[in-house]
Amino acid sequence: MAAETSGAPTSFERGGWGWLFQRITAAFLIVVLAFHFFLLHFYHHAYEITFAGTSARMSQVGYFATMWLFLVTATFHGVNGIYNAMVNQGIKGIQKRAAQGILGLAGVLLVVQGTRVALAMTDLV
Amino acid sequence: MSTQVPEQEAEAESSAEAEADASAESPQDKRMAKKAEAASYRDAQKKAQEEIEAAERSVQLKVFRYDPEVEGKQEPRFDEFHVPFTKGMTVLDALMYARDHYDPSLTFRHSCRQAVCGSDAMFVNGQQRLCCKTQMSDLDWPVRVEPLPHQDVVKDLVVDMQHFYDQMHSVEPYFQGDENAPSGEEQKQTRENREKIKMSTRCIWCGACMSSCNIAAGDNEYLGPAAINKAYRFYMDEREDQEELEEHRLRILEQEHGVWRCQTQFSCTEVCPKDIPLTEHIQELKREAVKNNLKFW
Amino acid sequence: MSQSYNRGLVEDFGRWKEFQAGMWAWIFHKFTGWILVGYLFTHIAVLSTATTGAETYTQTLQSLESIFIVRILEIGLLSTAVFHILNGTRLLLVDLGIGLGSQDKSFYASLVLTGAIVVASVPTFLAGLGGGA
Amino acid sequence: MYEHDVIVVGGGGAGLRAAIAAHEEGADVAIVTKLHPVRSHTGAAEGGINAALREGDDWELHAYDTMKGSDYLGDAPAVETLAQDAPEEVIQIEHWGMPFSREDDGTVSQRPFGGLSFPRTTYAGAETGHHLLHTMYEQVVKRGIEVYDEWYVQDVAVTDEDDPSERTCHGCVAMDIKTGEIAGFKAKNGVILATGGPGQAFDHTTNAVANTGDGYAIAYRAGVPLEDMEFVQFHPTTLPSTGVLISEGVRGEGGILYNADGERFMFEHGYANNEGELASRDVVSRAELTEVNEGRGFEDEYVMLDMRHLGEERIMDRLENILHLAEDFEGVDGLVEPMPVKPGQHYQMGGVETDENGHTCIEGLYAAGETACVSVHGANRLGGNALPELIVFGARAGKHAAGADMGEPKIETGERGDIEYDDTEMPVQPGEAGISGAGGETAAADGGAVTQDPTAVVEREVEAERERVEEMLSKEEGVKHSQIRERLQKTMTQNVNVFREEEGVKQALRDIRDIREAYEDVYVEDPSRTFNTDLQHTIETRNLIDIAETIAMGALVRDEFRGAHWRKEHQERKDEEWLKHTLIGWHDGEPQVFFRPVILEGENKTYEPKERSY
Ligand SMILES: Cc1cc2nc3c(=O)[nH]c(=O)nc-3n(C[C@H](O)[C@H](O)[C@H](O)COP(=O)(O)OP(=O)(O)OC[C@H]3O[C@@H](n4cnc5c(N)ncnc54)[C@H](O)[C@@H]3O)c2cc1C
Ligand code: HEM
Ligand code: SF4
Ligand code: F3S
Ligand code: FES
Repeated sequence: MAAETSGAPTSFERGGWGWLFQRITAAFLIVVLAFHFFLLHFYHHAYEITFAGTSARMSQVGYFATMWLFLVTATFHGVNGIYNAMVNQGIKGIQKRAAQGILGLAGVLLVVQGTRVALAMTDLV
Repeated sequence: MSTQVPEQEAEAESSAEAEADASAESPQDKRMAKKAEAASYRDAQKKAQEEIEAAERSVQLKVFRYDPEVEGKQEPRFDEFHVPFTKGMTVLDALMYARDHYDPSLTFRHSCRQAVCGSDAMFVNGQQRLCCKTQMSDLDWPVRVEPLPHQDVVKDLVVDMQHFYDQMHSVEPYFQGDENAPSGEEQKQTRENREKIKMSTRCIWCGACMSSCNIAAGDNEYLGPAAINKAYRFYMDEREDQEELEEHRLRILEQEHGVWRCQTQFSCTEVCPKDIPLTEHIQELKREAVKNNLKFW
Repeated sequence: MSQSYNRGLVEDFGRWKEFQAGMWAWIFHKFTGWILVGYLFTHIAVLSTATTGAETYTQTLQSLESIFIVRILEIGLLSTAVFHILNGTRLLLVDLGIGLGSQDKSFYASLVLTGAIVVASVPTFLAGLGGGA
Repeated sequence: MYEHDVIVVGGGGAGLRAAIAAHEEGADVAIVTKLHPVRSHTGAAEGGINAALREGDDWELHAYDTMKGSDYLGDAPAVETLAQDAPEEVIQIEHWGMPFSREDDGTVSQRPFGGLSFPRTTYAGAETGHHLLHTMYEQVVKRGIEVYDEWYVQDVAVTDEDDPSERTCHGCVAMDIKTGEIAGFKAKNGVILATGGPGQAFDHTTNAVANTGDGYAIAYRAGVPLEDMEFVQFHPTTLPSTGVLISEGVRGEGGILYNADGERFMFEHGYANNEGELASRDVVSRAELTEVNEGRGFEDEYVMLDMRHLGEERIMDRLENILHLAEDFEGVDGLVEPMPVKPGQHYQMGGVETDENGHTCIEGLYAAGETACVSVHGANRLGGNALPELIVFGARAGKHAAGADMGEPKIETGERGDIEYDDTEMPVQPGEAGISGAGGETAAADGGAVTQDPTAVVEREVEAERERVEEMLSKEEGVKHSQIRERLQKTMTQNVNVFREEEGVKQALRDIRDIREAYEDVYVEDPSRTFNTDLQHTIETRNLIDIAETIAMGALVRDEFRGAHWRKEHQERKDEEWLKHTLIGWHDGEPQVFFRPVILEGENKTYEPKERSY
């Protein structure tokens, strides 16, 4: 899955995959982000959050999967969004490759770290 | 002043000019010096003064001035002109008045005076507008006129359109339908299809859209709204019906600096003097490109 | 070409007074997007305390939540997210070719709705302040 | 020096078509144009292109209508060629993707037009010219034809034999407007002048600011006669401040004209008791001017065209674009107020004398489009006949210049054949505008050693033009060209417009002489070489002076009423005397008027002059 994040910029070159995925992830994020906010600020209250509560939620497979997908799509969406913004500013050559590398790497690290955190929140490991 | 010409550019231009003009350099220099002093619009100016007094109102124009060659104009500046206002006066009329009565060196492109030649798109009160199609009475006075942003200034209000033309030419802007259509007989086209492409065929190459688009300003390779619209005009024309050709047109459009760069800013659509729904056309092509890609998935 | 010859920020922020709806929407969307990315990284960093132990995690979160300024920042985050979602929805519709004619109205609607949702949420976001920790 | 087989001067409809044709013949062709091609005034044409495409119509009917419309001053071979070639050319343009309006069955739409016996005007909305221009420019891009845009052509390079018919054209001289560089363009095969109309000779015109008749003046000074210059079409309904055309459709739908006294003058002053506002263009134009001259105009300038009574629904349905025009260019809302209108110069029927292949009497020099006078329009052009002229004769000129064998032309050119010289006395000596001693002598005038080497001919001309420009730029004070141009336009509009009285025309000729003298003092204020429009307009003004003079001379000589040419003292058509073309040739720096009979014998029939009534 990390491959998808770092691969995004190149797939963008061929046709509009980047563009399309940006939209698809956006559509997914609308739902999940709203859900996330609602759950953790309105249903539960942020100041009442405890590890136990988090862990209880994260140990449900459905919730875990949703959150993990949230992480991946948000990362892709965010990183790809920034990359696009940079291309729109006309970066090319070295600069462009550097942007691809750095953003790709940041994306991978974020997903890896996020996954580790998520796993730590469960009682699965 | 927000509109700046960096110095090295002015130098580059004038040295190029000096080269081109090497043979005639000394008389040219002399003339420059002398003419700088000679201000001989006396009678014209007097006449203009009378007209201003006669007219009920006069409008103040602030016009961007720059000439790579002329001393005093190499550093861009704004000149003010007071022009007698008459009903129905357009920005172009006012500029022509200022040129013919005050300063013949005031330079701008114009020709048809009826919004078909696309020569006189300029930056008027902070928006790209076609001067001949803009009524003075619709603007806040004083009226500030500048050359189109994001393009090199050649002189005063004249910008270099080459980049715009290059982008237009890069989308193969010509009909490539059936080479062997029977001679003496027209190709058929439905009314609906002609209606579909109608707006897109109205473009007069004024460059206003391109100048207003922030993405085009940042990414020089971006095809830009006008060129994409031109491609739309052919892509949607049912007389160009071979599948291969459609693929080919899409490939040009879906390159990295093609349709994907558009961020739906809508500035292009706002400024187009021909009311072409540019954003809509670009969006439609994005969807076409996606559909086309999914087909081969 | 425009890059080799920069006449200053002709169409950029120096001209903000002349921007129109579509342009503002673009700027705001960009701005909110970047904030969200920034937050995503921060968020994962904060949550990383979970890897060191349950206690640290609970502690960190609750003490953060007890700081007034954090609550304010959260409201800011909410407005950012809500605007990005609403305008993102607007953009998705535009991509589908829906409502291009009223793109300016839908942008204003996003703004107003964002404002309304945020205002309505303020009590919830400030609830339990001082009492919780 | 640049070199090509064929050089086309001008990127309007005629120029583009010529370039494509020459390219298809295999020639290396380049277009040199002072405006980028898509900025040409062909883009302003609204109405349509006449071509006999359908069952029930044929080229002979088209030719007949055209001949009748021309008031029997068109040459039959030219008229018939136009009618014969137009259908194929129109279909060709369709094959190039022109977005014509369509019928339900998908075929190209046609509509009725004034003076046509069949609805044969093909059109593309109300912007036919725009689409025609762009479609052809696209083909030029496709073929990779070289375009030197924003290059101003100052003159052609022609050898200097005494008799113009023995001269050869080897190229032209142009100035790169952006840099001020003056360069030679050598043409191995030929130069085609397609520079459009001369509307700027009048102060109120539907023509563009760039329509300064350069091609006419250039050809004229090189020794090609100008033909039928007195025939100038004036359109009765143009907006006063810009000259933008308000189409006949408004009157067709029932719009009315009234004067400052609120009178519906077409009836109340008896100009056209039956037809009223719908009388032909020249009648309405004259009526409007009479009203204004007699003090019943608004602001001494215009009359009102009112369509409010038609009701919003009908206006929106059929005349919507008129509302936009009035709003955008005059600041008037046609739904709530009447629109000011006045007559404006619209089209020049006369022009550079050519045969059916666009060839002038000078070897290698061609003309096409409005600039040329093959003589299809004669004394009056029918609506929708100019655009087919562009593509038909543009293509023929291009082909011929590229070396295609087109057969022997039937139309004769130059001071040859059946001509007679005129002896009308001019009130003043006509002549040539220019700055004395500034390399002003043309090849024709300087009569020096006869050079035959093409390169040398071009180089000599380049030198002369450089000198001229240098001289103009170095002058430090004098008169501004805009003042001179204004005087010229005023006198032309005053004296040589729809109304022509002997004394007035003579006055115009006297004024033109004074103006020419004033031009000796002209100076260019702007010292820059970069995009010096002041310099360019100053050169253009000289061309306008020369052309205006030919128009006035023709108007004085022709003492009859034919087509667009009306003479107060002679209000009838005189077929006995005047079935002939007026030609004005350049004789050692002096214009000479001569005549050539009209050719009325067509391929299958002879066109007998009949009363022109519709
Ligand atoms: C408002 C209006 C409506 C009309 N409607 C119709 C209609 O419905 N149907 C119809 O048949 N006709 C119509 N006409 C007439 C017709 O449009 C014109 O006669 C025709 O377009 C002229 O085309 P052209 O190619 O000769 O010249 P233009 O299109 O004027 O082109 C002239 C070209 O020459 C170039 N040029 C000029 N001088 C120089 C120079 N010194 N050096 C280099 N280049 C030069 C210019 O840059 C330009 O590219 C209309 C005319 C007008 C004004
Ligand atoms: C919740 C629903 C979301 C929707 C509907 C949404 C929608 C969109 C859309 C459509 C774009 C593309 C704009 C364009 O290319 O024209 C975009 C850009 C972007 N989004 Fe989102 N987004 C959402 C959530 C997020 C989240 C959670 C983040 C942060 C991780 C984020 C960060 C970004 C960034 C950085 C951009 C690029 C902005 C720029 O152009 O500079 N978005 N968003
Ligand atoms: S699309 Fe509109 S704004 Fe852009 S060049 Fe064409 S006419 Fe001008
Ligand atoms: S302004 Fe630019 S971003 Fe797209 S909608 Fe127009 S091309
Ligand atoms: S002058 Fe031609 S578009 Fe304005």
